[in-house]
Amino acid sequence: MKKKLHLPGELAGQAIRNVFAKPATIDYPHGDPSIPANYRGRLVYDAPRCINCLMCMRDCPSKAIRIENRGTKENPDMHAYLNVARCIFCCQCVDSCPKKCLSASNDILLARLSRDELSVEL
Amino acid sequence: MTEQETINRLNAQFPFARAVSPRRMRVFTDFMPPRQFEAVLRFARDELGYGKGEHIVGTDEGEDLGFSYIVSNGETLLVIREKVPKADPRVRSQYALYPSLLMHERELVDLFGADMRELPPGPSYPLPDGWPKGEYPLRKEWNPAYFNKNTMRYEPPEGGGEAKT
Amino acid sequence: MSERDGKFVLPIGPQHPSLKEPCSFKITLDGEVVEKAVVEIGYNHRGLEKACESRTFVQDLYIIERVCGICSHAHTSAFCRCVEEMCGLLVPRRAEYIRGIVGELERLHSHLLWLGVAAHEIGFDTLFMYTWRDRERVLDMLAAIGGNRINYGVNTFGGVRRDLEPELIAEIGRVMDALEEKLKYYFELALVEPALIGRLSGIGILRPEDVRRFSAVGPVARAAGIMDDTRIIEPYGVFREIAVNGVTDDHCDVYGRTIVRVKEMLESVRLIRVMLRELPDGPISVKAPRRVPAGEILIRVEAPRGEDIHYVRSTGGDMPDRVRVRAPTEANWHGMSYMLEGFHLADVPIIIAAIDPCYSCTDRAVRLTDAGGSSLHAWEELRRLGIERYQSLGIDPSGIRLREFPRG
Amino acid sequence: MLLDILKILLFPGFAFLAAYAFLLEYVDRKAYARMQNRVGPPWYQPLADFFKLLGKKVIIPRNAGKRTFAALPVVSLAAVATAYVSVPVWGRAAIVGYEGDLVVVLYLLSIPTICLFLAGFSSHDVYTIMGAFRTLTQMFAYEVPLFIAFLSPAVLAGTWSITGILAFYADRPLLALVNLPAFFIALLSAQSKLERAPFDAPEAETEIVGGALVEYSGRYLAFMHASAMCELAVVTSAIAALFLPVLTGFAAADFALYLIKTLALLLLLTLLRASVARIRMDQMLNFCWMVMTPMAIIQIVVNLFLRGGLGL
Repeated sequence: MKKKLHLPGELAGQAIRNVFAKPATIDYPHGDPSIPANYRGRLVYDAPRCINCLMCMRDCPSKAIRIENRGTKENPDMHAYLNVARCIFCCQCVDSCPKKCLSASNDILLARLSRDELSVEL
Repeated sequence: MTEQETINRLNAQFPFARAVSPRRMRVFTDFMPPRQFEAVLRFARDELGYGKGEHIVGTDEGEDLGFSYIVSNGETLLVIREKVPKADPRVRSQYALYPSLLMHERELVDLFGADMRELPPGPSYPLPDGWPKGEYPLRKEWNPAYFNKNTMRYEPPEGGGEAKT
Repeated sequence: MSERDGKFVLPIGPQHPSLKEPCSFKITLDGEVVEKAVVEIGYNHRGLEKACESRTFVQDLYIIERVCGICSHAHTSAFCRCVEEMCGLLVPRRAEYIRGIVGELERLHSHLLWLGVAAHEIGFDTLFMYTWRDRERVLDMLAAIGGNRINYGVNTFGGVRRDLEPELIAEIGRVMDALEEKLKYYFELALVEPALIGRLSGIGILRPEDVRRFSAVGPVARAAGIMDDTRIIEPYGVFREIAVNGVTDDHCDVYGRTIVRVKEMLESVRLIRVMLRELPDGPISVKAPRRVPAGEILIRVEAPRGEDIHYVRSTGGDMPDRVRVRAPTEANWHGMSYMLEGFHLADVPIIIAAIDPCYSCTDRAVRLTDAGGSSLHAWEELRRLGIERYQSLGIDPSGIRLREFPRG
Repeated sequence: MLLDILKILLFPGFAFLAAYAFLLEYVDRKAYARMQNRVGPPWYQPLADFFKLLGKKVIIPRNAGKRTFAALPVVSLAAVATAYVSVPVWGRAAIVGYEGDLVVVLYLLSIPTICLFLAGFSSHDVYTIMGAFRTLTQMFAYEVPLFIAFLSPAVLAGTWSITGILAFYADRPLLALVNLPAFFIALLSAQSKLERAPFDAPEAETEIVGGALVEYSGRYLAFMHASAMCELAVVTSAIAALFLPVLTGFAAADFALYLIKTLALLLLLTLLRASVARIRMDQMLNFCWMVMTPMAIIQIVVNLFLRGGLGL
């Protein structure tokens, strides 16, 4: 379908219209990046429901999550640590957990200034 | 040329190929020594019309090295396989039959240590030049944990640990 | 700078502004015309196949997803299909439809990305900005569906992990309508804008017989009139129920590939609408066993760049014995030096971009090209000066140790 | 005498030129961004770039001549600044307006291009050599239509001084419409002189990394870039003076008109830059020789006949 060629600068009309249109980009730190609610960001851990089965640690592709039982077998005192640098936010642990005590929040601002701050207590 | 016809003609011509079709549009042959493998490959390309070289899968079969050449005629994928002992992995490059498989054949040389003759000269792929000779990463006994990234040398402990990280 | 009998050998890459990815070309120039091109790839070898062998199937899913940033869904779909066929799982129809929708959304954002990069390669940055602005809407939908803009990770063994709520379906419909109008505008533009056509047509020619000789796949083959769309040749999943009308063109050059990709995007929008309309009810996944029965499987899937083949072999444990991924770009490299020769230097970036190379799919390790002794010495002296300068500013970077590459 | 020196140094001279160049660069980048539906840089971006570059370390490649490497930015900035002196900015007359200053301005404006070529050639790097040769071939392509387009209003006006031409057309505005084709040719060839898209093959970022200025860094790069921006200001002022003779009596009002004219021309150039893809060198040469030069020649012949016919 050979069409007649126009003059170059076909986009000029669109370009002029855009000068008066609202820009599609935002000034990042100020604008709102509108992260959807079910985004896979930092994990949220519900300690009482955890039964220390360590399924999440087994299934984690990058060995980022660590579950620790500070108490005893009878009255467990469960703690979970997430290495924010190693975590790839795939949320396989959320799916593998039989007791559904892990879930994902949409908090993605996880930059840290030093290496030892990387391990976050959930 | 459905897979059933391919199997019939292949097995008729080369009974040792023992071609089977586990699912639609796939034909797998059995592992063969290099000489028979080259005859079957030439037959597949010239007579059966499998002219398109898709890719090669190298596998470590314990004592031997398995090279599965996957070729297609646009629809069905035909997997022709050859087996060579690890001690003496001499094979011939099929660059003449399938020029587009050159990169994958170089990969066999680098990652599996295939002693490929008649391979056109060119850069080693996919490993860097400084890679120590005689180290073939995709073989089962090669354990990535013992590879020292800084000195680019493979330093297994004296016990020669098992390939489980 | 090396000059052999009046001809330039211009190194492009492995670090070069036109190639945002690691690949190097030695272009021998006769004036402005490319005489010989040596293609060297493989700067991104991460040893994925060895890594997959030492991890469980569940963990491998996320390695396979990161083979390539833009076609992650295609790779995971193929890998999941391999495991499902070996375990004999029957994926529910609703999961197949959701997989199809995310697959077509991925094709949209991958082709829009390509259109933008191609426009940038020929210096048309306005079209680059427009196409990537439209791509943002598609990425927002993928983030809403899968939870992440790029690695949407919707696939799992036995189906999908997330369901589509009605208002999300309506939202996707609205985005598709807006996108279709834009795509029609770009299609119209590609037919009438002389500057665009002038820069794209007649270069990087690959005729049908060359396509067969170099076994090129995807839009590169379809621009030469060869229909090799896996969704049509070997329908899988949702494409057994929904027919795809294939797109081919006969220009055989970069312009033909542009037309094929824009038409494919319009086809994807149509497919998404059909799939959204006929989305069946029912469960979205079935329970997959942790141990995969012994066997080997070869699965083909249609990635945005062409036919993507996965080979998986299992010996009955929960770890695969061998995983081999043949990404479409690996097949398109062989014709590259043939496509480059005979055209202008100004066409080199756009011809390279025309096969939509995804280097992370064709993997390799770092290669030191003929770094002469003297320049290496200059490099160390330059680094010493740099450290002194920063120390004068009160920052001490001398602690950072460069990885020592073996010389020569 | 002191007033003239102050004029040259301060108001309509160098200081104003530098400030106006930064303003034009900001307007150019902001309009370009808005045309692409982007937010665009803050107003101080060009200044920030300039001072950041001043602070950077200067690395001169070993096999490049040190003195020429350092001298080129200064020479090209000086040439552009001197050209600005003969262009009318405040009121109807330029600071230094004399018979024949149009030709002097044209030659001064081609010095930066030659400096760019020398910069590329003396750095002995394959990319810069490529960029330098492209700069030169492109220069041969656009010089002819540029000169003819600039000289055709002078031929009709019968004087070689920009101030004289401005005065001539200010009294007979209708005659300015005759130069319309020359106006478009001047705009297109100015765009290629300034190596802006679609004629930016010499510094095509995706092919030869950055053309002639690849090896430049630190303050030399800052001044090279500043001279490019000043050249943009001078060229738009010259085109405004020659082709848009709208003048009132008062100097201040004329100055405001001058600002409006140059900004309008700049937006026109930015629109051209935003809506056309970069054309290859061979397409560029064909376009210049097959399209622009014949049109320019027709324009100057028409002007000559008009000159004769109207018996001015």
